[in-house]
Amino acid sequence: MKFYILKRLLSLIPVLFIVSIIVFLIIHLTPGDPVSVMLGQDASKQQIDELRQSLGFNLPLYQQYFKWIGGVFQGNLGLSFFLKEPVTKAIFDHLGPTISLAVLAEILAIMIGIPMGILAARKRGSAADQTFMGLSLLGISIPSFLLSLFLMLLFSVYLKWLPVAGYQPLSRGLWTHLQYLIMPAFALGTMKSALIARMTRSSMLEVLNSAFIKTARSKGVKERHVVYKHALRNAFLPILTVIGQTFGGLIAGAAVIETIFNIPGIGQLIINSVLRRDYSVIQGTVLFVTFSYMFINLAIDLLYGVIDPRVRLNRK
Amino acid sequence: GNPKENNQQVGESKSGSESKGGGELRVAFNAQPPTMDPLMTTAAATKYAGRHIFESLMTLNSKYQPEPMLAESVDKSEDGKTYTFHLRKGVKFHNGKEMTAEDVVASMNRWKQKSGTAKTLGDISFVAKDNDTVLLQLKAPSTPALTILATQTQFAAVMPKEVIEAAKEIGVSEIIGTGPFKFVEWKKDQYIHLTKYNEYKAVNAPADGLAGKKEALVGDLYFDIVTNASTRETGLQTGQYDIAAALPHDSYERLKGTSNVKVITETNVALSIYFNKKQGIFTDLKERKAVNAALDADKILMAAFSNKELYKLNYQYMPHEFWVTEAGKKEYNQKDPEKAKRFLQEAGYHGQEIRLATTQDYPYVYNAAVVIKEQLEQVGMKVKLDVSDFASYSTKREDPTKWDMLVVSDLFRATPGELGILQPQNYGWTDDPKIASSLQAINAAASPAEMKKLWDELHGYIWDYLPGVKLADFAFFDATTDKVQGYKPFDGMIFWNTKVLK
Amino acid sequence: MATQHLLEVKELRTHFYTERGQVTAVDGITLHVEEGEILGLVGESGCGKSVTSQSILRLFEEKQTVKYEGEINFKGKNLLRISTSDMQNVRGNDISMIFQDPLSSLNPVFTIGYQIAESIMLHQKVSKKEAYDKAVEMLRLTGIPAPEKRVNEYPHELSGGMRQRVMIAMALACQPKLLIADEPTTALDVTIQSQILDLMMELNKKLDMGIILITHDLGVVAEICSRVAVMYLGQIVEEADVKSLFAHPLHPYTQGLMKSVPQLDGDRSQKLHIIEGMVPSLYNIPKGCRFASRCPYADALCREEMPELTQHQSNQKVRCWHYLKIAQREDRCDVNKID
Amino acid sequence: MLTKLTEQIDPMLVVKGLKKYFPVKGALGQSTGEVKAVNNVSFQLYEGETFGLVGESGCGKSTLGRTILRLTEPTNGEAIYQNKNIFHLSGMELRNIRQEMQMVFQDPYSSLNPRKRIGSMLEEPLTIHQIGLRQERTERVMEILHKVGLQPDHYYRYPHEFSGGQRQRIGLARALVVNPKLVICDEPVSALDVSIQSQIINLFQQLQDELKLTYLFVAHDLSVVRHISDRIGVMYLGQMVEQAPTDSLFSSPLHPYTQALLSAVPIPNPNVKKERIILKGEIPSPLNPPRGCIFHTRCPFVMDICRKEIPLEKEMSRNHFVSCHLH
Amino acid sequence: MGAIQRSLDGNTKLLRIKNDLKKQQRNLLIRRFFSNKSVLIGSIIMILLVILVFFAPLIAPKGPYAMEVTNRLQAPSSAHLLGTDNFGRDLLGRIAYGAQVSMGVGFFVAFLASLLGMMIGLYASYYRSLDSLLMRICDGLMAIPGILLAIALMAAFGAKTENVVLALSIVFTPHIARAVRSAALVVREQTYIEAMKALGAPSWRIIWLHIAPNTLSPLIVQATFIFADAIIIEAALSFLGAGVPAPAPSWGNILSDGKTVIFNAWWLTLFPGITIILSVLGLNLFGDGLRDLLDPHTNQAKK
Ligand SMILES: Nc1ncnc2c1ncn2[C@@H]1O[C@H](COP(=O)(O)OP(=O)(O)OP(=O)(O)O)[C@@H](O)[C@H]1O
Ligand SMILES: Nc1ncnc2c1ncn2[C@@H]1O[C@H](COP(=O)(O)OP(=O)(O)OP(=O)(O)O)[C@@H](O)[C@H]1O
Ligand SMILES: [Mg+2]
Ligand SMILES: [Mg+2]
Ligand code: NI
Repeated sequence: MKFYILKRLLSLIPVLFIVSIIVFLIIHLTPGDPVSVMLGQDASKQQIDELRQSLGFNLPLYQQYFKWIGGVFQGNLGLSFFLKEPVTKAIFDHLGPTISLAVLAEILAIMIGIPMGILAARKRGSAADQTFMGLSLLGISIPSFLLSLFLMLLFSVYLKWLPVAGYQPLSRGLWTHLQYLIMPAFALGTMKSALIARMTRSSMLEVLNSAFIKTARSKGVKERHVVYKHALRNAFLPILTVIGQTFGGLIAGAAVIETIFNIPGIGQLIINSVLRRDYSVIQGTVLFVTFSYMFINLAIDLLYGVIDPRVRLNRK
Repeated sequence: GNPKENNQQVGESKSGSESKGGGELRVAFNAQPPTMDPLMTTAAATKYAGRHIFESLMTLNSKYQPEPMLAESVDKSEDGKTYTFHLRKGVKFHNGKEMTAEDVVASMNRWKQKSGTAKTLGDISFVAKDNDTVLLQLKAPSTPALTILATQTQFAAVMPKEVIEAAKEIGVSEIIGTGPFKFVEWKKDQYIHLTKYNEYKAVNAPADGLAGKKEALVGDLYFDIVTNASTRETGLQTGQYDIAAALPHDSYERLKGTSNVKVITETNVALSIYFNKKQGIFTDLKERKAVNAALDADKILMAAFSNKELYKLNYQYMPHEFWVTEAGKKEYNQKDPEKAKRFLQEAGYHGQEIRLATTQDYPYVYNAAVVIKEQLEQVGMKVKLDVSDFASYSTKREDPTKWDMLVVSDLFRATPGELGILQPQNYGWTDDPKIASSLQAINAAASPAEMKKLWDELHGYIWDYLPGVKLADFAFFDATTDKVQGYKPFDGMIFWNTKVLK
Repeated sequence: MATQHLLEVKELRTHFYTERGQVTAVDGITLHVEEGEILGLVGESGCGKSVTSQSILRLFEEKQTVKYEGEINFKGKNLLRISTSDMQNVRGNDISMIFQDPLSSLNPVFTIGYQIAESIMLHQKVSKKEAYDKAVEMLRLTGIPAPEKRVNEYPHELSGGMRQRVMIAMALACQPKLLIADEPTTALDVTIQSQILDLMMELNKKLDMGIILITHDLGVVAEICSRVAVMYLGQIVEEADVKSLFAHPLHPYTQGLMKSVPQLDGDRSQKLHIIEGMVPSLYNIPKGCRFASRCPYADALCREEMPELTQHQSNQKVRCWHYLKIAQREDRCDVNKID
Repeated sequence: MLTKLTEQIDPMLVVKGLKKYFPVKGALGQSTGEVKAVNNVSFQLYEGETFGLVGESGCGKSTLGRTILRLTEPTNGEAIYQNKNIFHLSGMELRNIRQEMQMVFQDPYSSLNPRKRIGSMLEEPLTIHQIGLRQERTERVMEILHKVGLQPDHYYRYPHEFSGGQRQRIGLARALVVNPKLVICDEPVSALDVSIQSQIINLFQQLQDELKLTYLFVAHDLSVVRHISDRIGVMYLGQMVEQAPTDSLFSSPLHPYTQALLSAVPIPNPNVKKERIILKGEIPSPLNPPRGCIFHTRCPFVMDICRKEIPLEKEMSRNHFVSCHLH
Repeated sequence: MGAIQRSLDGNTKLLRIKNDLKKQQRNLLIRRFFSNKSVLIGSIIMILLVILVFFAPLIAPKGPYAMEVTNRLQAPSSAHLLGTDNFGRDLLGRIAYGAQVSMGVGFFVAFLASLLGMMIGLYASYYRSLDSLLMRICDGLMAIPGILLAIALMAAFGAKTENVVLALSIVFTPHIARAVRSAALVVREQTYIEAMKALGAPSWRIIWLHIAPNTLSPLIVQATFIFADAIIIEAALSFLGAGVPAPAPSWGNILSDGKTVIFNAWWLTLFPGITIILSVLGLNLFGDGLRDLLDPHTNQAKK
C-alpha cells in the first residue's frame, strides 16, 4: 500500500511539471497582462511599460518560467501581484470556503442523489422513476445562476431566512458559517445530485438483477437491507467515481455559484485571476488543483479496494 | 435569525474597542480594487476606497474647482510660478505621527512621478520650506495648476515619508493616511474594512463635493466586494447591504419604484467613440465624418442606459458650467445617413472591415457598441464587433494594428489637458499639432477668461477634426436603503457624512 | 400419505411480463414434499425448474416482472397470501435455498463468514460472536478445511467448489424445515460432489428436513432421492418414487431422458440416444400435449388436447394420453438396459 | 475411429513441461506468492483423436487449455504445433494459428458478448480471418446454426434469450465456423441436461468424423468423458497424474486419485449401491502445494517416500502413464 | 460430409429465410421504437429543434440582428411572440438563430469529447501500460481551467465558434475518459473478450467492436450532461468575450444578457432557459431510449 501510494505520488511530479509548462505557455501567450489590468482604464502607456519592465515581464519566456519553477521547487509558488501576498497564502485563504462548500454540496448531492437513484432503479419504468429522472434532467439543464437567483429570492428576500450572500469562517460559529453556505451548497448539490442519481440508477439496475441479491432475499434479509447493504455496496464503484469527479469539480468549478453567492473560494480565485491575469496565482492554483484532483483520484482508487475486495487483487 | 443583526454583531465585536459606536455601514462594492495604493492604479475602485483613508493637499468641490484640504491655505506668487501651501496643523496620520512638510513633499514627489496627470504640469518641484510649509515651483505659470493637484485619478495621497520610502515597485505596503477612516483589513475577494479615525480633524467649512467638513458617522465601514450585480441588488433589498454600488442601469426604474430603497445618481462620466488615427481607415477624416454623421446618439444611449434619467445627450467635452460652449454643436448627433453615405463615397470606402473593439466587462460600453455597429451598417459600413475580456481588451487597444474604433467611458476631468481623447500618446493617438498647441496655451493661460476663450476655439476644432465622437454624459447609479442618510456621491462614492439610522 | 404435507404446491403458475408479451414459465405445477423426504426435480434445461423453486420463495419481484397464481401451502399457510415481512421470516428460516450458480450467488463484497452469520442473526436471537462461531461450525460440516481462517475470506478468494459449499452452509445454517437445492453440485467434481451429497443426506436424516433437489444428473437422483418429479416445458409430466421411475418410466420424455444418459459401462462406439426435435418456445406453446412434436407415440389426440396428470398404480403419476399402452410395452422389456 | 492411435503418426500438438504460475498480489500490491495452476504438464495430441481431461475443480484444466492458446502467457514450457512453438509466435502468425485452434469456453453465458446478436457474433470470426464474401458468410453461419441444432430465426437473437444449452451450442458454433483443426472444449456439456448433452456429444462425434477434428475435451462427468475420449488425462493440483487410453484407464485405474474419482461416479440406478472410496485429509491449495507427491495429503495408501519425493512418470502398459510411488 | 455441401436450392432458401428475418427484425425494431415512449418524445423534441435550426429564417424573417431600440425589453405580444431583448431585437428570432450555434456547440462538444474520451478511456483500460500515463494526463487536463483555455484559444486563433468547441471538448474529454475507462476495466475481464482473442481478433477490433459498445451507458449519461453543460458554459464564455463572437445569438449569451434584467424582463431568461431545458430533455430522452433500444437486457423487464 505504502509502495503504491508512493508510486502514485511520484507520478505526480512529471504531471505537475507538464501542466505547469502548459499553463505557463497558455497564460503568457494570451493577450493582456496583469500590469494593464492593475493600472486601470486610464493608465498611460508609459506607466504600463515602466511597471512591466520593473516586474520582469519583458524577459524572454523561458527565463520567466525558470525563475518561477525554481521557486516552486523550493516550495514557493510566487507572490500574487494583485493580492500582494504569497500565492500559497492566497490559495490557503480561498481553500477554507471552497472545502466547506464542496463538502456540504457533496453531502447534499449524495443525500439527494443516491436515494433518488435507488428508488428510480427499484421502481423502474414507474411514475416515480420517470419523475425522479425528469427532475434530474431539470437539475442538469437548469442554468445554475437561475436556480441561485430563485433560491435567493425565495429564502432571503421573501422568507428572510438566510443571508443573501457572503461568507463567514467556521471560527465565527457553526450556524453563522453554515447559513451562508446552505443556499450555494443546495444549488450546487442539486445539480450534482442529478448526475449521481443517474449513475446510481443505472448501476443499481445492474446489481439488482444479480444472483446474489436473490440469495440475500432468500435468506430473509429485509428489503431495505437488501437494497442499502447488499446491493448498494456492489453498485458503489461507479457512483464513487462520479462522487470523486463531482467533488473534484466542486473545488475548481463552482465559480459561477461562488460569484453569485459571493463566496471567496478557489473557483472565484481562478476565474478572477484569469480575468486579471494574475500569472503566479493562476499557475499556482492550477498546480494545486491538479494536485487535488490526483489526490482525490488516489483516494477514490484506494476506496475502491475498501469497498470491493475484488479490486484489491486486480490492482496491477 | 436575521442576517442583518448577525452582521452587525460581527462588526461591532471586532471594532468595539476602536470606535465609539456609530454602527456600521456595509457597501456592496462592485469590484475588488487592484491595490489600496491610489498612485499605483487609475482604477476607480482604489480611488473610492482610498479617498476615505488618504487626503491630498488640494481637492475638488462640487463645481470641479480646487479647494485646499490638507493645506490651510495656498498662496500664488506674482509670477505665477510658485505656490505656497500652508499645511494644517495638528493633522495626524493613522499611525499617530503628526504630518509634516517632509511627508507632504515625499508624497507629492511620488505623485509627480507616478501620475499621468501630473505630467501635464511639465517639470515641477516640491520643496519643504519649513515644517508646515511646502512650495510648488513651476517652470511656467499655469492657471489650472491647483486643479491638477486636486485631480482624482491617481490622486495625490499624502502618506508618511517612511511608508513611501519603504514602497516596492507594486506599491506601498502600509496603508496609512490622514482621512476620516483608517484602514483595518482587506480580506481579498471578500471585503475591505475601514474604521472611524477618532483623532480625525475636519476642515471647518461646509461639505461640498470632496471638500469641506468630513465626518465619519459610522464606526465601521465595510466595502463588501460583490462582483455580481444581482447579488448586490438582492442584498440591498434584504438589508444585508446598506448601499449597493454601480447597479445595472436596467434595474433603475424598478428600484426607483421600490418603497424602502433610494436610488442615487450622479452624472459624471462621458461616453465617447475613439478612432484609431495612427493606422487604418480612420486616418482619413472623411471616414470619421461619415461615422459622426451616421450616428443616432439617442438610440445608442437608450440601449446602453435604458432610462433617460441616466444619461444626457451632450456634445461638451468639458461639461462643467465653467467650460460650456456652443462651438461644435451642429456637428453633434446629426442622424443623417445620406450625408454619411456621401462622405463614404468621397472617401472611397469600398467595404473594408472596421474593427470595433469592446468588452463585456462594461455592459454599457458593449451595448453601445452593438448599436453603433448596427447604425454604421445601415449606411453601408462593414463593422466587426471584437469582444474580449477586459485584460485582453486593454492590451489590444494599446496596439494600433488591432482596432479601428472603441467605445470609451471617461470620468469627468477638471481641466481639458487631462482629457484622454486629446492625448497623442494615449490609444487613439490624437497627434494633431493644433490640438497640442491649444492645450498648451490653455495650461499656460494667464486668466480663467483667456483659458475659456481658448477652449471655445479648441472645442469647435475638435468637432471638426473628430479625434473621436463624444456621445453623451451618463450616470452610474447606486442605491441605498431608506435607513441611510446623507449619502451624496461626487466623482463617485463618498461615505463620510453618511449615517445609518437604527 | 400424511394428512398435512410439509410443503404443498397446488396449480402454481408463474407468469413473466416480457417485451414480447406475457410468458407462463411455470404452468400448473402441483407437488408436495414430506418431512425427511428428498424429492428430485429433473427436466430439460429451461423447463422451469429454477422458476418453480424460486417461486416457492417468491423471489421474483412481484408486480414489476411476475405474477403468481395457485397455492403454496407451508405449515398450513399459503405463502402466496402472506405479507412480505412474514415471507421474510419464512425465507432462510423455514425454507432455504441453494442457487444454481454458486459463482455469482455470493455477494462479492462481504466475507463469507458475514454472509453466513447474517442469515443466522436474522432468524435466531444470538450475538454476533455466536453467529460467527456457528458459521465456522457449518463450514466445518461442509468439509471446508481450516474454516476459522476461511470465514474471513471473500468469495473470490475461494474455489468454485468451496463457494458451492459456502452456499450450502449458508442454506443449512438455520436448520430449515425445507431445503431447495438447485443443481448444487453441477460445478463440482465427483469426489466433492459425493461429499456434499453425503452431508445433505445426513442432515436430512438428522433434522428430518425435507429437500427438493434439482439436478440434471440422474445418477445423483438415483442415489439420494426418494421421489422424483419430471418436468417438461413448465409442467410436471411424471411423478413417481425413485425405484418405479427408474424401473418403468411411463412418459415418453422420461424414457428418452433415461436412454440419453451415457453409461459408465455402455458401448462407446454406439451413438448416444437423443430425443429428436426441439423444445417449443414458451412464446409459442402448442395446443395439445407439449411433448407431442417430439413424441414417437403422438397422434391427433395428443396434438389437440392436453392430457391431465393421472395416477398410475399407487406411486406414479403421468401426463400422457397413451401411458397405458406404453406401460404395457415397457412391461415386456427391461428398461434398465439401454437398447 | 476409437483407437486410431498408432506409434507411427507424428503428434499434431506436443506440449512439454508446461507451467503456468499466477502471481498473487496482496492488497498492498506486493507479490505474496504464486498459484501453481499448471505445473510441469506434458502430453501429445494426435490428429483426429479426442483427449479427455478430468480432475478436481480448480486443478488447472481451464488454465491448461487457455495457456495452449496463449490466452495467458505460459511461465515455462513449450507447445509445438506444426513444427512451431506456439509460445514464440507473434502477431500475424499467432492469429493464423488461432484459426486452426479454437476454444469452447467453460461458461457459456459470459463468453458471449451480451450486446451482439448471435448472427453477427458468428459471422465475426469469418470477417476476422477474411473467409468468404459477405453473402457466403451469412450462408455459412446459417449452416453452422443448423448443424448445432439451432434455428435460422435465432440469427437475430441476443445471448440472454437462450437457455444454457443453447448458449453452449452457440459457443460451439463460433469455434467451428472457422474450420479449425483443434478444438479445446472446456466443459462444454456441464450445464446441460442429459438429453441435450447427448445431442451435443453426438454432434462432436459427427463433426469429428466429417472434419477430422481433434479435441481436447475437459469435463467433470466421467461417463461423458469415457464416451467421447480416445485417451484420458487425469489432473490433480496442476499436474497430470495419470494418462491412458480410455479403456485401459477405466479397466485398471492406477493412481489412487483416479480410483477415488471412478468410485465416486453416481450410477443412475437406485438399486445399485456402490462402494465409494472416500478421500479424507486436507485439500491442499495450489498456492502452496505439498512437497513430494502432491496427492499425499489425501492418499489412502500414503507411504513415507510420498512425503519426500516427487514420483516420476512411468509407462505401466502401452500408453498408460502414471506418476505414483505405488507403481 | 453431406451436410456441408448444401444444394444451391438450399442456399437460396436460407437466404430467403434470412431476408425474411431481416425484414421481421426491422419491423420489430420499428415497433419497439414507436412503443418506446422516451425515444418517441425525445425524437419529437429533437425534430422540433432541428426545425428551429434549419427554418430560423422562416420563423424570424427579419433575422436575429434587427434592432428597434425604442422597443427594447417589450413583454411578449402579438408583434413579438416572445418579447424583445435589451436592444429591441425579437427574442423568438434570436432563439431560433441561436439554436444553430448552441445546438452546434453542444452537439459537437459532446461528440468530440466522447470520441476523444472514449479513445483515451478504452486504450487506457486495454493496455494497462498506458493506463497510468493517460490517466495522469487526464488529471492534468481536468485541472486546467476551461475559461483560461477558451480565452487563450480565442486569442491565438481568433474568436470563432470552432475554438469554443475545441476548448470545451478538451475540458470535457477527461470526464468521459474516466467514465469509459471504469466501465471498460470491467468489460475487458469478461470471457467474451478472451473469446475474441482466441478467435484471433486484432486488438482494434476487440477494443472498438466489443469493449466500446459495452461502455455506452455511462458514456451516454455523461455525454448528455456535457451537451447541457457546454451550452451553459458557452454563455459564461460569451460573457467574457471568449465564447461565440457577439452579437451572434446563442442561447447562452441570450441568457446571460437576460441575467442582468431578470427582475424586469423575465422572458429573456425564461424562454431561452426553457429551450435549453427542452433540448437537454429531448436529447436525454432520446439517448436513454436509444440505450434501452440497443441494450438487449432492458427489453426484458418491461410490461
Ligand atoms: N425473469 C424472466 N423473465 C422471462 N422469462 C424467464 C425469466 N426467468 C426465466 N424465464 C424463462 O422461464 C423458463 C424456465 O427457466 P428456468 O430457469 O426455470 O429453467 P431451468 O429448468 O432451471 O433450466 P436449467 O436447467 O437450464 O437451469 C425459461 O424458458 C426462461 O427463459
Ligand atoms: N487469472 C488468474 N489469476 C490467479 N489465479 C488464477 C487465475 N486463473 C486461474 N487461477 C487459479 O488457477 C487454478 C486453476 O484454475 P482453473 O480455472 O484452470 O481450474 P479448472 O481445473 O478449470 O477448474 P474448474 O473445473 O472449476 O473449471 C485455480 O486455483 C485458480 O484459482
Ligand atoms: Mg435452473
Ligand atoms: Mg475450468
Ligand atoms: Ni467415431
